Parts: sequence; structure tokens; C-alpha cells
Amino acid sequence: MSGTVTILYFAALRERVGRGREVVPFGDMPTVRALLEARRREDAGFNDAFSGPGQVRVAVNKVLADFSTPLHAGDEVAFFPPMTGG
Amino acid sequence: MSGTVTILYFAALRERVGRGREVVPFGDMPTVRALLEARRREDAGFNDAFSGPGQVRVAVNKVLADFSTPLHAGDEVAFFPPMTGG
Amino acid sequence: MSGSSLRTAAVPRVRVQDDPFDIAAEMECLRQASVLVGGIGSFIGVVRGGGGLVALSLEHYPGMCERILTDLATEATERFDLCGCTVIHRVGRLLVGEPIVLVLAAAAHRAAALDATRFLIDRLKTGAPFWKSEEFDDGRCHWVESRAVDEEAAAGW
Amino acid sequence: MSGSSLRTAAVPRVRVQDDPFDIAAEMECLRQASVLVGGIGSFIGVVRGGGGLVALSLEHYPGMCERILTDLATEATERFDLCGCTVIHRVGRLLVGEPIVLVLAAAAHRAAALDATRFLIDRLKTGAPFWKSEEFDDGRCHWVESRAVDEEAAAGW
Repeated sequence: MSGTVTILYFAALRERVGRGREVVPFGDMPTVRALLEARRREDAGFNDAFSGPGQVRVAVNKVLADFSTPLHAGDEVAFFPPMTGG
Repeated sequence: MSGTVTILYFAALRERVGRGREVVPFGDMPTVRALLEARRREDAGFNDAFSGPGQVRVAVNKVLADFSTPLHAGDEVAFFPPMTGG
Repeated sequence: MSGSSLRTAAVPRVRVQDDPFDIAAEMECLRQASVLVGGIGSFIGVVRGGGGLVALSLEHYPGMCERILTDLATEATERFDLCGCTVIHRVGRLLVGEPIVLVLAAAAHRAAALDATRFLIDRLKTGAPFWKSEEFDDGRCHWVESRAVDEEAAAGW
Repeated sequence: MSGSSLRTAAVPRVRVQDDPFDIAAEMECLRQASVLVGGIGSFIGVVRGGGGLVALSLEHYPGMCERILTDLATEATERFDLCGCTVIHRVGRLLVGEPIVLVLAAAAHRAAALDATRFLIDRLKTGAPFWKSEEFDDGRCHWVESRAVDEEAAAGW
């Protein structure tokens, strides 16, 4: 396993995480859930951000996904609160 | 009983009657139905027009009415087919 | 700041005219009716071509027509708690592709704005004294008959 | 002359932009999409004032947003047999009274045009990656939370 995964954060989640984008080594993260758990272990602030109020939605490569969606090197994973357009 | 009643015709009914407006003596026409019957007796063409296809709607003084609506001298009575706006 | 106090000036704008209407200006007027406007619904009816149709001629009953449209717009304003609404209907000869009617409804929320838009056009179709005559490219002309589906749509409200 | 043959060019127009949109020009574009257009439904969302609100700031997920709006507009075109439809959504800081979103749907008949308009705005609200932050006159800012009523409206289609 090599390469990286790009992670994007939007709206309230971006503010709580304190950044909008980061690139992490792909490592041993076969799913969105595994990526999240790895980030939480590495970064306490990250853990707090995801424990904040409201639900967290996820997209993989700009398509709505869920925590069991498989990941591959080069993927773009985005985390955000429920959408409020219109 | 004195005075007149103004009669208006619209759309297909105007074309069948052959005129858009006429003023008739009020006479003994206590209702829209009585007015219609009097006009039919006086004018065979009028009778044909009202026997044509489709329903006839009526308004008295610009308010939707029916054939039993009472009439008074000076009233404006309009006959027309079902409305097709929009 | 209550909605009703800001809406006391919500007098419907109703017009019957030969000329085209200015959609952007009408929309702008409603948008500025109140700071409580959150959505504006609209419908524009257009002369639909096909089957050799060249034009529609629209006849109306002056006076009664404006009164009925005003009553309808007032009913919509109360029923859907509108910040404002506008109904403009053209008459005369209109070519294929030309706009016939404009309905606009502004409300705090989208559901009311869209419901009111539909209410206005559904009720106008069979309840306001307009009549359409169709003109075809072979010279035929005939009066459009009312459609059961339109009567049902109007009765549904 | 069949509807479908004249509608093959009905590619939805979708844009996400900072700038205001030109409602009349967009409407005109749809009106001329086909001679079979009989009605155009529209909805405009506006920044609603009240409670000390000064502005909304709209954030979006570039790329995903346009893709979702295009999918939504394509679904509407097929489902409601549209002659054309347009979705324009603004992002950035928008003051009270400014238009946020424009949805337009052109069809042969009014029911389809109005249904499609509602479908598009209902589904867009909770299904496209936009997020709103409210800014108040006392300096407070907070993210708008999604509303159950909007989730239900979207799920209703």
C-alpha cells in the first residue's frame, strides 16, 4: 500500500478541524471508517471535531458515500455537515 | 317597469350572435332566464346562437351569475362560453 | 418585527394588457416588497407551437377580468400568507413563443410561494373571463374549448 | 413533429457563481429552447431578513456541487419531460434581500413545469453540497442547521 489520500473538510467541520484540506499517507485504511479511526488516534483535535454537534456526511471522489465505503490510494475524501443549500 | 338592460356577448357566442353588445328595453324580465326567453322569441338567430355547441355562462354586472339570477333596470348581462385563460 | 405588520402593504399587482411584460422588473418589485421575502415562485404561460399553429388571439371581458384577477390575488395573499403577488395577462394576437401570462408569488418560505403560484394559475385558467382563439397556417381559426383537466385543477384548490 | 425529437438538445444549464444572475436572460433562453414550450415555472430563493440577520455566507464543494446539480437537472428533465431547465446557485457573502438560487423548468404544460420547479428546489436544499452561515448585526455568526422539514420535502419526491 502506497500513495496518499486527500481529505477535505467543509463548513462547521472545517472550522472545528481547523483546516480545509490535508494530504495523508494512504497506509492501512481500507475504508472511510478506518481512515477516520487512524486520524483520531493521531490527532486529539480531530477527534473533538468529529465529536461535535450534528451529523457528519462523507463523499469519496465527489460522490456521496458512507463510513463503510472502500478507499484507494489517490482518493479524495470529504467530510461535512448535512447540506443546507437553496 | 322601465329602463334598459345592456347585453354583452364574448368569444364564440359573440360570433354566433353576430354582435358584441346590445341594449334592450328592460320590460318584464325578472331573471336572466326570462331575458333569454324574451330574446329567443324576438330573434331566431339569437336562438340558434344559444343552441350551438358548448355551455353558456352568464355574468350580471361583471359578477358570475346563473339563469335564475334576478335582473333590474340598468343591469349589464354578459353571456360567454367557458373561460380559457392562461 | 412581525410578519403581518410588514405585510400590510401587500396589495396585489394585477394588469391586463396588450404589451409584453418585463419579468425582471416585476420580480424585482416583489423581491423588495419586504425584508421577510425568502422565496418567489413564478409561472409564465407561453403560446405553444405545433400542429401548424401560428398565433393565439385572446379576448377578455374588460372590468370583470381585472376584478376577478384582483379577487384571486387577494385570496392567494391571505391563504398563503404572501408578502406580495403579481398577475399580468396579455390580450390581443400573440405569436407562437410569446408570453401570455405571468404569475408571481413572494413569501417567507418556498412552499407557500410555490403553492400560491400554482393556485393562481390553476384558478385563473377557468375562472377569469379570457377566451383564446387559435389561428393555423392553413387559415383555419377556432375557439379553444375548456378542458376537463383544467376545470379539475381549479376545483382542487 | 414529435416532442422528443425537438427536445434532444435539452441539456440542463447549471452554474455555481459569486455573481448575481440575470433572471430575464435565463428565462428568455428557456423560452426559446423549443416551440413546444407552453409554460415555464421558476423559483428564486432570497436572503430573508429578520432577527438581526445581516448576511448569509454560502460555502460549497467545488466540482461535487456542479456534478450533483447537473444530475438533479438531468433527472428532472427526464422525469417531467422538460423542454429545458436551469439551476444557478450563488456562493460567497450575500446580503439580506439578495437572490441566492434560481431554478427554471420549461415544459409543454404547466403541471410538469411547476412540478419540476418544486422537485429541483426541494432536492437541491438537502442534496447539493452547499452550507450557509448566518451573520447578525451584533457580530454573531453561526452555521445554519439542516431542517427536518427540508429533509422530508426532499424525500417526498
